[in-house]
Order: sequence, then C-alpha cells, then structure tokens
Amino acid sequence: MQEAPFDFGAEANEFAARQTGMGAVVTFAGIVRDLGGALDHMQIEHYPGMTEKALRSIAEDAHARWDLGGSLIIHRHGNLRPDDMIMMVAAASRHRKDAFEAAMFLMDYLKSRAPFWKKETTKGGADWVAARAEDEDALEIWQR
Amino acid sequence: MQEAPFDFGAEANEFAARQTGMGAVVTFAGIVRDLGGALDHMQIEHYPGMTEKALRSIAEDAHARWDLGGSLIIHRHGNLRPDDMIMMVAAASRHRKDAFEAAMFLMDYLKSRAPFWKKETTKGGADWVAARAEDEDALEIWQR
Amino acid sequence: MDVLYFAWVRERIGLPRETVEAGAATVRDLVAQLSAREERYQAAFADITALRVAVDQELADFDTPLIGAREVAFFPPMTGG
Amino acid sequence: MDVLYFAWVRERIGLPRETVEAGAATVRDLVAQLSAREERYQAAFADITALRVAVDQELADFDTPLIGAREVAFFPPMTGG
Repeated sequence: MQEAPFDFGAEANEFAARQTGMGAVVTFAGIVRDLGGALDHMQIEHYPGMTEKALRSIAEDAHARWDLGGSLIIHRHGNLRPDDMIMMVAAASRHRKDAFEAAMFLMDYLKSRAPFWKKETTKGGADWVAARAEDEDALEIWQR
Repeated sequence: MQEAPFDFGAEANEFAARQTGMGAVVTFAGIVRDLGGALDHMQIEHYPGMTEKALRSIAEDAHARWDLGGSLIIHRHGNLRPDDMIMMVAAASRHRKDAFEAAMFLMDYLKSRAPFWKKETTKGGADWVAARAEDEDALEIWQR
Repeated sequence: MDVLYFAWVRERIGLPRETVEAGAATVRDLVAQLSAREERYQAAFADITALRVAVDQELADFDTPLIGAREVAFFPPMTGG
Repeated sequence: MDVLYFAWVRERIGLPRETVEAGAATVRDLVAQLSAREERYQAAFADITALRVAVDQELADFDTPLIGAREVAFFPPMTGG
C-alpha cells in the first residue's frame, strides 16, 4: 500500500532476482485508462488497516493453493492520472501454469475482495466506478 | 531472437509505455532453473528463418483472437547459465482477462510450436530436454 | 463501537466515521438503528444489496452478530486492481 | 532440396544440413530414402512418432507432398519458452 508511484520494471526485476530455482515469473500491471481522453483523474480510496489484512490474506491463499517461490502485491491509493500505474502483482513458480494461475487469482481477489474504491473525474463530473458482474463471476472459478 | 541478454524490467517498462488506453499489461519471464544446483549450463538451439516466422505467426494469432494493444516476444538462444532469463512475453489489453489469456496463449505456443530445443549440461552429462505431454495438452484449450 | 463509511456511502452520510453506542445484535439491526436516525442514513442504506460490510476489518454479512465487535464498516462493492 | 537436422537428430546423423536430390513425393518417402542410406540415418528415423518436420519452414506432417519444396527440416518436439 502506498500513495507514491512505483517503478514496474524495477520491481519486476527485483522480484525475479529474489527467486531461486523458479522457472517462471508472471507480472501484471494495472494502468489508469484515459477513457478515450475523457478522464481527468482517478481517486482511489481504501480502508487503512483492513487493506493490509486483505492483501496478506489473498497472498496467503495463493501460496496455500500453488507451489510459489514468491508473490508481490503493490497497490497505490490517492490521486492518479491517465497512464499512471495503479498497481502490480507478481508470482514466481517452478512452472508457468502455477505462476499464471496464481497471478490471475491475486488479481481476481484484489479486484473484488480488497477494500479499494475508484472514483473517476471527467469533464462530465465525478463518479464512483461500479463493480462489474464479470469481476464477481471471475471468483467462481477459484471456488470449484 | 537474440543471443545477448535482455533486461526484463526495462523491456516491461518500455512495452507498457508504448501502450495507450490499455488498462492491463501482463508479462512472463522464463528463467533457467538450476535443477537443485545440478545444472552447469543450458544450450538453446533454434532454426534461423523458421523461428522468426513462427514467432510472428503466433503473435498474429494472439492479435486475431484478443483485443490487444500490443504484444512482445523476446527469446534468447546459445549458452545460458542458471538464473539467466531465457525469454519473455508481454501482452497489453484494455481488460486483464484478455491480457492474461493472450500471454498464456503466447507461452503455450512458444513452448511447443516455435523451433527451439534445450540441452542441459549437468555433472552427469548433457541431455536434450524432452517435450512434456502437458505442454502439448496445454494447446488443446485454445483449439476449442 | 466505531462505524466507518467509504466511497459513496461516506459521501451520502456525510462523514467517514462515528462512534455508535453498542446495542445492535447484528449488522442488520445496526442498519435499522442508523436508518431510523435521519434521511441521509435512510438514503445510504435504502438498498443493502448494493452494500458490503466488514466487521472488525473482515468481510461479513448482514446477519453477522456484533457481540464484542469494535469496528463495523459499510461500503459499496470493491473496485480494486 | 536442402535437408536440415536439429537437436539430437542433428547429433545422431552427424551434420546440420545437406543437399538431397529431389525425387521423394512426400516427407515419408524422403525418410525412407534417407533411412536406406546408412545406419546413422536409420537410427535417427527409427521412430518417426518422436520426430517433427517442417517443409519450407512451416510445420508439416509426414504425408506432406514435397513437390516444389526447397527446404525440409527434421527435429524432435520443440522445447521453447
């Protein structure tokens, strides 16, 4: 959790360098979309205290489920502008399937189970981003 | 295709910076596993001419299938040592599902349909890495 | 007991947190108690299917008992990532 | 026609490429023609289910016709990534 920007590539390299014996590193970066030029800025609110617990719990669930060498979650809050990086996750495993699935799992849970809320400000005004039904549906595949 | 090393983080950052309006960037890095300390080095042979065609064709298939802002494949050949990065792929899309699926697709096809062969040298000798049945099986989900 | 509000719930009620005297047996009872107070609470809690709740910083549901709870938070579905 | 060998096929046959006089109608015919030459070819082509083939740098199968083909390559299943 941080308000400050982060360097995706540098974090990805440091994460990969910390691994030993892992054949696969998957990273994901979430970027503020400009909505075709309409977006002025995005504000990310979170729930201090609960956020840290939720991220830790999501990471622990991923480690319990897959054979991971390591995982990383970085998420910004505060004011962001188009093309800013919002967050990243990384997962390392011996095999690519585990690394991919773990990174997708981290993202799916982060999206709908970590206490973050986005508000977009365009020329037309400011609106809270609505949760998408497909993000909720995405969790189902992990509950089978 | 290159024999020289590449900087995963720098390539990931440059790739992300080239995108416009994309909300999701997924990267994968493949790393030489040390096989519990047993590996001395790995040699990667490829088929010059066909390799470039195969990589281009795999990337085109990914772009035809998903709504991608961009994709990237870097693959080394020649001699590599434990913990060296062998290759990376990246995929950018508006939404995370497309970016994840495209990156997995690129990897699955690269693994079994691009003309690369790995030979591992340990104290016990040198052996060509055998293709794994599960890598061939992984292609099936994309043929549905 | 501390009651916290986030995102449009916070905006609609007009404050980020307040202390509420214990007494509600469940989250649903607390919602009824708050809704009875003022129009703005009633507006925020009008459709609880649009709301999520955390009790002591863990996701919970509206039937979760509040015995011993120190912190309850109300917010819309999360939109992280 | 150029015939190329990669990985252990190259090692078993002992050379990376050679020019073969055209005449084989299909890949399978070419394999038969090469296998008839010498022990090392026969060893390399003993189990064609363990081999893959490309004709003019495109993946092909053993029934692919070779009419007009300029380059045929034999190799084990690929192990990239």
